[in-house]
Parts: sequence; C-alpha cells; structure tokens
Amino acid sequence: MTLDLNVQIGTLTLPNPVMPASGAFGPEMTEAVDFNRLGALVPKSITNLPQPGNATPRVCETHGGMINSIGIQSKGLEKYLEETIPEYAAYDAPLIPSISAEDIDEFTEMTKTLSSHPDVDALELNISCPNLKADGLAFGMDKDVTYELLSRAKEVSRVPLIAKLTPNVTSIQEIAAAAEKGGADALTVANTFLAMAIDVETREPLIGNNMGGLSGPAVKPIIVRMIYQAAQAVSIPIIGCGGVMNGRDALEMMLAGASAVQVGTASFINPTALTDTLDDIEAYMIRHELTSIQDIIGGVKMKPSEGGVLWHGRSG
Amino acid sequence: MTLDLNVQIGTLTLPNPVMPASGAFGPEMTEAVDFNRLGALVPKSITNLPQPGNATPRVCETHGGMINSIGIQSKGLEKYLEETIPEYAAYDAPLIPSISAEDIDEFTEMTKTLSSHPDVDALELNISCPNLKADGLAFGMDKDVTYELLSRAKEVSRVPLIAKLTPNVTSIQEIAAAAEKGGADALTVANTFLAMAIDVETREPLIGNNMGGLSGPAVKPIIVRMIYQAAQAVSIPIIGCGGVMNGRDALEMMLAGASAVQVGTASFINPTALTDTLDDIEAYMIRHELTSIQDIIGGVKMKPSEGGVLWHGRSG
Amino acid sequence: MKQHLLPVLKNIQVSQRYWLMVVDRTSMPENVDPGQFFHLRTTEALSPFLRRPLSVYRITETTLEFLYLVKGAGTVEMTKKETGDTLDVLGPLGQGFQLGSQKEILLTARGVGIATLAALAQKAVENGTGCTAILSARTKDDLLSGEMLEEMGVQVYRVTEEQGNSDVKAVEAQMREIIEQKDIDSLYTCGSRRLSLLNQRLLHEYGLQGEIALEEQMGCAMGACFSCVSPIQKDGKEHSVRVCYEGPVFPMEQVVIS
Amino acid sequence: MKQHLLPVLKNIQVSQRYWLMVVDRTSMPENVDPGQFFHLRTTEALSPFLRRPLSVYRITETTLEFLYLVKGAGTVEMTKKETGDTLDVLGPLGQGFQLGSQKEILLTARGVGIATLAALAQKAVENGTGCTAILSARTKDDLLSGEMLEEMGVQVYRVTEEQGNSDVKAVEAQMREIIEQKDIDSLYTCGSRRLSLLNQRLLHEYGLQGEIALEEQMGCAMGACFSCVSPIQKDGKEHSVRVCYEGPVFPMEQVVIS
Ligand SMILES: Cc1cc2nc3c(=O)[nH]c(=O)nc-3n(C[C@H](O)[C@H](O)[C@H](O)COP(=O)(O)OP(=O)(O)OC[C@H]3O[C@@H](n4cnc5c(N)ncnc54)[C@H](O)[C@@H]3O)c2cc1C
Ligand SMILES: Cc1cc2nc3c(=O)[nH]c(=O)nc-3n(C[C@H](O)[C@H](O)[C@H](O)COP(=O)(O)OP(=O)(O)OC[C@H]3O[C@@H](n4cnc5c(N)ncnc54)[C@H](O)[C@@H]3O)c2cc1C
Ligand SMILES: Cc1cc2nc3c(=O)[nH]c(=O)nc-3n(C[C@H](O)[C@H](O)[C@H](O)COP(=O)(O)O)c2cc1C
Ligand SMILES: Cc1cc2nc3c(=O)[nH]c(=O)nc-3n(C[C@H](O)[C@H](O)[C@H](O)COP(=O)(O)O)c2cc1C
Ligand code: FES
Ligand code: FES
Repeated sequence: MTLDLNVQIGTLTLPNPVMPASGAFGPEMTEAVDFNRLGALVPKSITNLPQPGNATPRVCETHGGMINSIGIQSKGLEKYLEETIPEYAAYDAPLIPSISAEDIDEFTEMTKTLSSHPDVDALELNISCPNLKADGLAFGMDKDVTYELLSRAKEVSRVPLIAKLTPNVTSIQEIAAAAEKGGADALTVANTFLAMAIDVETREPLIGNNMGGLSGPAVKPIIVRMIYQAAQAVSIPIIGCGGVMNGRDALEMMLAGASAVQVGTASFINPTALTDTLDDIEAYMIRHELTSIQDIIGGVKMKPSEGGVLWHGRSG
Repeated sequence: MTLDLNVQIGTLTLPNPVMPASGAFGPEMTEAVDFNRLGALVPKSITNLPQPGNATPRVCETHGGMINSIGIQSKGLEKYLEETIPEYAAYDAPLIPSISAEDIDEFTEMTKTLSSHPDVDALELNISCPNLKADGLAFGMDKDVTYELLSRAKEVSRVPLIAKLTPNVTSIQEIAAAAEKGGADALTVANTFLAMAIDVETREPLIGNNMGGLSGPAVKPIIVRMIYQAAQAVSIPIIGCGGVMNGRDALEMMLAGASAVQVGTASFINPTALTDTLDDIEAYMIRHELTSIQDIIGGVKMKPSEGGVLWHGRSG
Repeated sequence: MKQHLLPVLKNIQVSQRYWLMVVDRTSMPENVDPGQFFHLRTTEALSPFLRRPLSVYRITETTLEFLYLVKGAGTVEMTKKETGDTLDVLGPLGQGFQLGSQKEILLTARGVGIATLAALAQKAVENGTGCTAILSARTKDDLLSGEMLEEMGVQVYRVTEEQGNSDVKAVEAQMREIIEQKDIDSLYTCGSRRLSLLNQRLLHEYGLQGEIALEEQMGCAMGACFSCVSPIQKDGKEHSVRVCYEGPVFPMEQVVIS
Repeated sequence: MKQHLLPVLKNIQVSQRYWLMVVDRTSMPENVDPGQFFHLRTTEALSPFLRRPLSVYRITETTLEFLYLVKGAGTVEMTKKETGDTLDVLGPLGQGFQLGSQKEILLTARGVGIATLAALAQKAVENGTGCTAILSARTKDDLLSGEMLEEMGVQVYRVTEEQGNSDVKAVEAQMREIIEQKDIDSLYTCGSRRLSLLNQRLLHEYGLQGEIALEEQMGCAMGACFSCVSPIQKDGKEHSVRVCYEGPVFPMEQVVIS
C-alpha cells in the first residue's frame, strides 16, 4: 500500500504533514532526528535586527506543559540570510522561515526580502508577537490588524504565507477569517497561551520575564477546539500546533480539520517526537486502510446535539 | 499563633479563603468533607426553569485535566428554593448560590428572588454561560454586556454579587473592569476553557455535546496569569479558580492577587481536597510566620523586566 | 463514601485480558454490598487524571477483590501495583443489588460484567438462593473466572463468539430453557446493551423481577457532578438518575436502553 | 546527542540528601568526557514534565554514574528507579573540561557540584595530573562522597557550615595556601556563585588557567531552544552562549557572574 501523505499549502506541496514548531527546533537537532523525513523545516522566528532575548530563567515546567519566555533571541535578518538559510537548505524538506516583527511595515519588508530568497519555500508570520505600535498587544489579537498585516505582506510575497495565530483571543474564527481575507495561504493554530507561575516560597515568578507562553499536552484540548472552529470559518489549510506528543494527538488535530501539524515541546521530552509522530500516522493509515491523508483531514464525526446544533453552548 | 483567615467579599466576611467551585460540589459530599470548615458553600449553578442537561458522555479526561459538558442540568429555581437552600443552610459556611440565566432579564429576576432569601449570603453570576440573545456567545465575552448585566443585577440585589468570568477572552482585564464598574463586589477568575477531544479510532468527539469546558491543573498557569492581570485592573477581591489541587496552587493564586480560591475538579481525585487545601495554607502561614491571609494576597514579587516594564510581551 | 488506603495483597493476571486484585480491607469499617463499586486512583501521578470505577468482584470479611479488564491507561497502571503497595479507593459507592426472598435467580453477564454479578452470586449462594449464570464473552479465555462461580455452587453456562453460540438468539433460547426448567424468579444482567434488552423482554414476558447494573463515564462518583446520568422510566415519566448515586443497579423494568 | 535506554545497575542513597545511580552503558557507542552531562527522563508519565540535566559523576568503560541531590519532583522520581529498570538518557551533551598538560590542579566544589568535578578528578588522576579538592557543603554528611576522591588519590579538604569553616574568607586562605604550596596551574569550580567569584579573582591574581561548569534551567538541552543562555565575556564583548551546547564548561576568565 502506498500512502499519499502530501499536503498542499498554497502553491507549495509538503511531502508529509509533520513539521517542527518554530523555536523548539534547531540545526543542532539533526543528530537526534532525520530532517530529510520532515514535512517542512520551520526555524526559530527571526527578527529584522539582532535582539538579545529575555532574562533567565526562560523556561519552567507546569503540569503537563511548560512556560517559555525566550523573547525571540535573534541574530538578525542579515546573519539569518547568510548562515541560517544555507544551513537548512541542505535538507530535502521545504524551508519555512518564521518572521517576527515589531510593526506591519517591518513584517512587509522582511516578507519581501525572505520570500525572494530562492531557498525559501513559504513563510510563517508569527503574528502572536506584540505589536509595538499597539501597546504591546499582539497583532493577532485584533482582526483588523491581522487583515491589514496579511494584505500588506501578501502584496510583496513570492511564496505562500502562513499566519500563525495566537490562541489568546475571544474568537479564533474571527481572526482566522480576517487572515484568510487578507491573503493568508494557510493558518497555524496556534502559538502559546500567555501564562504565569509563581514560586510560593520565594514569591517570585518562575520566569525571568514574569510571564511567558504555555505549550505542551496541557493545552491540546483547547487547540483542538480552535482548529475545529477555525476550519469551519475558513477554506485555507490549517496547521495544528499545541501539545502534539505523538501520532494520536496529530491525528486528533487532523480529524478536527488540520491539514498538517507542528511538533514543538514534545521534542524536548522525546527527541525523535517528530519522526515518531510521522511513523504513528503512517501506521494508523495502514491499520485503517486509508491511502491518502485527505481521508483524515476534517473527518471528525460531530454528534448532532440538542436542537440539531453542533455545539450547545452550556458546559458546566 | 492565631491565624486570621477572614476574607471580605463586599459586606460578607468569609471565615477562610477556600470554597468549592460550582458544579463540582454537592450535598452528597458531606460524607467525604467537613462542610463546616469551608469558606463558603457554592452549589451547582441553578437555572430559572428545570432543564435536562446535555447528552452523555458528559466528561472525559485529558492530560492533566478533564472536559465537562453537563449542560447545567437543573431542577429549576422553585425546587432550589424549596429543597437546595434549606439543605445547605444547615452548615456554618456562608451560602453562595450560582445563577445561570439565558438573558439579562432572567439574571436580574433570579438575583432579585435569590438575594432576598434569608439564607443566601452572596450570589455568583455565572456569566460564562451562553447568552441566548447573542447567538450563544457567553455574556462574559463582551465588556458591554458584562457591564449591563452586572448593573441590572446590582440594582436589585440585597447581597454581594460575584461575577464568574469566562477565560475564553482576549482581555480578561477589560471584562474584569466592566464587571467592577457594573457593580460586582468580587470576581471569580475563571470558568472553564472551551475545549474538545476526539477519539481517533471512532472519529467521534469524546463528549456527547462535542465540546465542553476544560478544568484541572493543566489550565492553572493561564488562570494564574489572568488573576494577576485582573487584579491589576480592578480593586474588588478576586476568587481564583481553575486547577487548584492543593495549598501550593491556592497560595500561588493568592500571591498573584486572589483573595480566595475555589476548588473544583481536585475533589474528584482527592475527595478531601477542599479541607486539605485549607490545612496546607494554614501550615504555610505558620511556617512563614504570617498571621493574616492579607500578608499573602497579591504578594508576588514581580521582577523588573527589560525597559522597566513588568512584562515584555515577546515570549517564544 | 470515604477514601481508604488499602494494602494490596495480590495482583495477578488471570487470563489474557483480565487481572485480579485483592486488597486488605480490615481498616475499612463500611459494609460492602454486591453491586456497589469503588472509585480507584490508579496512579499517584495525575496521569491518567481521573479515578476509575470498578465493581467489587468478591467480598470477604477481610478482603475485597476486583476483577478488571485491561483496557486503557488506567487499568494498565493498575497492573503495575504489587503486593505491599497501597490502593487508594473511594467507596463503597452507590446502591447494590436487592437480594431478598428470591429462590432461583439467573445472571447473564457479558465480558467483564461478570465482575459485577459475581459478588451477587456469592451472596445468593450464602443466602441459599439457587443461582444459575450465563457468561458471554469473545473467547473462552475471557471466561476463566467462571470457575470461581462453579466452585461456589453456581451452575455456569458459557457462550463465546469463538464458539459461535453467543448471539442473542442462542442466548434467548438458553435463557428460556433455564427460566422454565428452574422456575427462575429474578433476572440480573450487566455488561451488554443487547443482553439487557433481551433480559427486559423476558422479564416482561415471564413476569419476573430483575435488576441491571449500568455503566457510565464518571467524574466524581459521589453524586455531585451529574456526569453519569441515565434515563429511568418510573411512574410513567422519564427521570434522569445518577448511575454513581441512585445506581449503578436499577430495577430492570425501569432502565431505558438506548 | 542521541537518546539511550540504559539498564539501571544500582540506585542507592549515599548520604542524607544524595543518591548515586549506576547505569550500564555498554550499548552506548559515544565517548563521554568529564564535564559533559545527560538529560534524563525521570518518569514515563509526563509528570514531572521536563527532562533533568545531570553531570556524569564517574565514567567507566561499561558504566556511567550519576550523583544527585534529591531536590524536587524529578529527583524524587529518580530515587524510585530500581536495579533492572531502564533509564532514558539523552546525551552525552555539551562540552566537557579541557584537560591538557596541566601538572597540578585545584578543584573547588560546593554541594553537589562535586558530581561534576569528580569525573574531572578521575581523569586527572589517570593522566598523572596532581589533583587537590576543596569540598564545601552544608554538613559533613553531604561530603560523604569525598571518600571516592580520596580513594582515587585526590587530596581532599572539607569545609562545612556546620564546622564554620566554609565562608569565602576561610576558603580563600586555604586556596592560597594550596596554590602556593602545590604550584597549582589550573583552577576548576562548580556549584557556587561566591566560590566562582573567588576562583576568578585568584585566577587573575596568580595568572592561572581555569574552567567553570555552569548550570541553567533547560528546555531541550540540544542547543535548539535558547532557554539556557548565559553571558560570556570574550574579545572585549559580551556574548550570549547556551550552557547546554557551548557549555556547560567555560573558560573561567570568560564567565560573567551576576
Ligand atoms: C459502576 C461501574 C463498575 C464497573 N466495574 C468494572 C469491573 O468490575 N471490572 C472492569 O473491568 N470494568 C468495570 N467497569 C468499567 C471500568 O470502569 C472501565 O473499564 C475502566 O474505567 C477503563 O479505564 P481505562 O483507563 O483502562 O480505559 P480508557 O478507555 O482509557 O478510559 C478512559 C476513560 O473512560 C472511562 N471508561 C472507559 N470505559 C468505561 C466504562 N465501561 N464505564 C465507565 N467509564 C468508562 C474511564 O473511567 C476513563 O475515564 C465499571 C464501570 C462502572 C461505571
Ligand atoms: C549541566 C548541569 C549539570 C548538573 N549536574 C548535576 C549533578 O550532577 N547532580 C545534581 O544533583 N544536580 C545537577 N544539576 C542540577 C540538577 O539538574 C537539578 O538539581 C535538578 O534538575 C532538580 O530537579 P528536581 O525535579 O529534583 O527539582 P525541582 O526544583 O523541582 O526542578 C524544577 C525545575 O527546575 C530545574 N532545576 C532545578 N535546579 C536546577 C539547577 N541547579 N540547574 C538547572 N536546572 C535546575 C529542573 O531541571 C526542573 O526543570 C545539574 C544541572 C545542570 C544544568
Ligand atoms: C463537572 C463540572 C461541572 C461544572 N459546572 C459548573 C456550573 O454549573 N457552573 C459554573 O459556574 N461552573 C461550573 N463548572 C466549572 C467549575 O466551577 C470551575 O470553574 C472549573 O472546573 C475550574 O476549576 P477546577 O479546575 O478547580 O475544576 C463545572 C466544572 C466541572 C468539572
Ligand atoms: C522554547 C520555545 C520557543 C518558542 N519560540 C517560538 C518562536 O520563536 N516563534 C513562534 O512562532 N513560536 C515559538 N514557540 C511556540 C511554538 O512554536 C508552538 O507554537 C508552541 O510551543 C505550541 O506547540 P507545542 O505544544 O508542540 O510546543 C516557542 C515554543 C517554545 C517551547
Ligand atoms: S460521577 Fe459525578 S454524579 Fe455521578
Ligand atoms: S536547553 Fe535548549 S538551548 Fe539549551
């Protein structure tokens, strides 16, 4: 049985649906995991100018997850073009740089520069980072800003654009739709949840920067819900991200509507989590006699709920 | 050493800061836990008319938490006044009924009725439930609706009002401030996170109602952050809720700015979680030579971050 | 409805998929009735997160026994317990079987449903009530625990998919024969929707008494959270009852099987 | 930087707060250098969630030894491992100590910092390098593992808070005496900010070589996540380096101690 694992992101075809999550992956990991088997390579977000990142400690663990506040430590776009891209270009998998910028102009400029590099196959716009022109609120928290950012970047991009949304919003559907309208070719759902942990003995936050982003299996059920909601709101592909530890988690996201998944924190626990996830998906397809990954995407069988609506809002 | 554990909620004094979370507590638990030692009694949310609740399965477990979609199964206000209130009134702890309603008028009516009952000491308004007049969006997702709901209820209430916020929002500060402005005497931060889990073998959601609310230690770091943010935005007391498993978790929330905590899911794992949490807090106070619970509330020592701001928004 | 920390005396695999755990209950003051259950914490870590409900399989003055099917994460954790470890149980919970003046009873158990009915059989035999059991399962291997019932003096019939004699039709014929020959007055069943429907049908037809033990996904198992509800037909109306609190055992005629 | 599943040969408590774990590394092809570390998964469940970094305490051809302080959830889980269990390690990781043509070296270890320096002492002795160690801790009990160094032929001085001879002043006097008497050419330290500052001061004053092993909170331990950064002074500029990748061992003069 040959399995068709191809996933389409705009004009780009990914060989399979499993890729790393930005910031939880680096060229050093090539010793641990076979990069040539990945659906794409997504390096750490890059900023235009070099920046030092946040105070340590930059990570702490929580129940079923971790908080990070690295602060996008970055050597700047120039070095990235010189060093990082060539380093990743050596592998078979498509390269999808992740951009973090301080305002829409900078996003647009960086998109222009990076998308015209021949080794760049698509771009992920990390719109979960704070908009310095809007009091530090993330771009992706506002539908109008999201729309404008995507339209501006789309105008200048030569490669497919993936908008990486923040989950810290009231309506992921609304932001997803705005990104699609702006011209996003795909969405990553989602970045980390803003979170905080305090050492009750010292009374100090466990993170140098006081707060940071929560990732890991703890957040997966919220992300699965958001993937489902976003998939109802848009017709572009969705990349699920947040808490994938294994193939079962990836499949859950794909059934909810994701065309692909990103694996981040899991690699810290299990260095081969990326390829193990892919192996799991293949084994599942064989076991269920599915030949194409398309047979999975969005395949959840929602139960008819009270009054025929899919979700009756009362929970507790 | 005598410990002052009193907590003030408007005109009501709670004997201590540990109370159950609505829906995860019932009169049946009196065999397992000593109700007379609780800071307050918070029964399951009540609706005006009887309602049957959602399809089973109504709960499923996730990593470090659980999803529930009970659907506020309720015998209606009439029976509640006749049976439930007298049953709880037999205990020393103040009684705080939780109200769930379908529109603002109903909230107001129910507040009027319940707040004039002599055995009711305060009311919790579960504004995380869906507003049938606004397409099922929860009241607490909109600051204007939150403000209006609180002001209307406040006009008619004879007891302190606690607004139980939903965490499914972009800015908890904004909603917290709106509730305070409307007249809330305290805030519960927060209800459950909308979530979903899918069985990859059957492709069906694990919850009869497809989606439900995520609770448990998995969500605690997000709740701690929201407590801190809400505490910065308002001057009324905050009741922390979401993932408290023991005294350390309760203390973490109190250091972040909560005056009291609610314990929900933890009781399913450890039936004496409520009183164990209180014991832990007392032991901590003795160990740290603190005589009053006030010495804890809001006591987090935030680290000065880059540029002197408390939180530099960049995380990943 | 108290939490107890009970020493594990034995935890062994009894067939391919089933395990048996024996715990020391001398520290536990409560009486335990057949049909009641315990909510077990399978691991100290919070993973798996929730407790697991298990019927009591065998009750002695000093011990409790649980027969369990290894199904998912929770029961896999249970298999790791060793003699000398501690089992954290909440219980006894719920309402057990009503065993009164019956003379001859017939149990129909599917799969691990036998775990719930075995304690009833034990008590029936002690009371001098005649007891017959039809045990249904996928394979013979799953029915190994039927021997315990035979040793007690229960007459056991085994049907399996393997042998091809476990379909409802075949079981119906067998039940009719037993009901008629032994003059059965009460039916008890657990573990299968289809066998429950069959039991209900025969209950009405022969005018018998009976009870069904239900299963539902549980949160608290203390009656507080309303996770485990099931519809019950009573006084011409449908009521919602909590399997953990009003159940898990219900009068057979009242249970609404969907 | 590979994951290995290594059989636990021994896991014993060696003093009130310290444990020693010995694992079989015959299946592991990599060389392990003193100062390198492993990232350990302490439990199969995801609680505690992250791996834990531990230096290698002793390296033999067939085994690795870890000396660990029982501090929080992760190291408590480690104490539960028994002979025959498997330890999931990622490593060897990072850059170890540079031991070249030194003749006489002085190690200053605070607390469990001894775990990191012991492997260095072992190699020094093998190389014929003279090795002296000052071990500092809260109590004598915490220094029990100093005996291993003595057996190897390391001259060990012990200072403790208990005895009141562990303050920086006292240690400084002792270090000066040893440096001068033994003609020490290199200093190595681990485990204490204050002892690191003292070492740096004496390094400059006597014009010695030296290295410091750093510790930082880690995520991946593979150089990918930039959790574990520390500032380094080099070529007149401050650089940010990853403790897990460029370290954990750094030239003493470069380390910026805050
Ligand atoms: C009152 C009662 C008595 C029971 N008695 C027995 C018994 O004596 N022996 C036995 O082997 N099994 C019994 N069961 C079923 C048993 O609870 C489940 O098989 C067990 O919880 C599975 O846990 P798991 O982690 O291995 O499986 P998973 O499938 O991983 O469990 C996932 C979740 O589903 C729940 N769940 C799974 N199956 C069931 C089920 N059939 N009923 C209710 N919840 C379920 C689990 O409790 C858990 O919350 C009983 C169930 C109930 C409600
Ligand atoms: C390169 C390196 C080598 C080390 N070698 C040893 C050794 O040989 N023996 C030994 O006993 N200890 C050593 N440590 C410290 C050891 O990693 C911590 O004591 C251990 O992680 C504590 O885990 P815990 O769960 O018991 O404690 P907790 O305090 O519950 O840990 C909570 C979190 O903090 C992290 N953490 C706690 N203390 C430290 C620390 N000092 N450095 C880095 N992260 C920490 C943990 O890894 C975990 O993520 C080393 C640390 C590093 C970075
Ligand atoms: C089974 C269940 C039922 C719940 N029912 C209600 C409810 O009726 N009203 C309400 O305001 N919150 C309800 N909640 C939410 C809890 O009160 C609480 O906000 C949430 O569970 C988070 O706290 P925890 O992590 O301590 O459980 C319910 C939670 C659970 C688990
Ligand atoms: C240490 C760390 C660094 C991260 N850095 C970035 C980043 O630079 N850009 C970005 O878009 N997301 C970043 N993230 C978020 C991840 O890409 C991912 O969205 C998140 O971790 C959820 O997925 P996971 O649960 O699989 O880790 C980072 C996450 C971690 C843990
Ligand atoms: S499980 Fe909570 S009411 Fe039955
Ligand atoms: S721990 Fe990830 S770079 Fe060092």
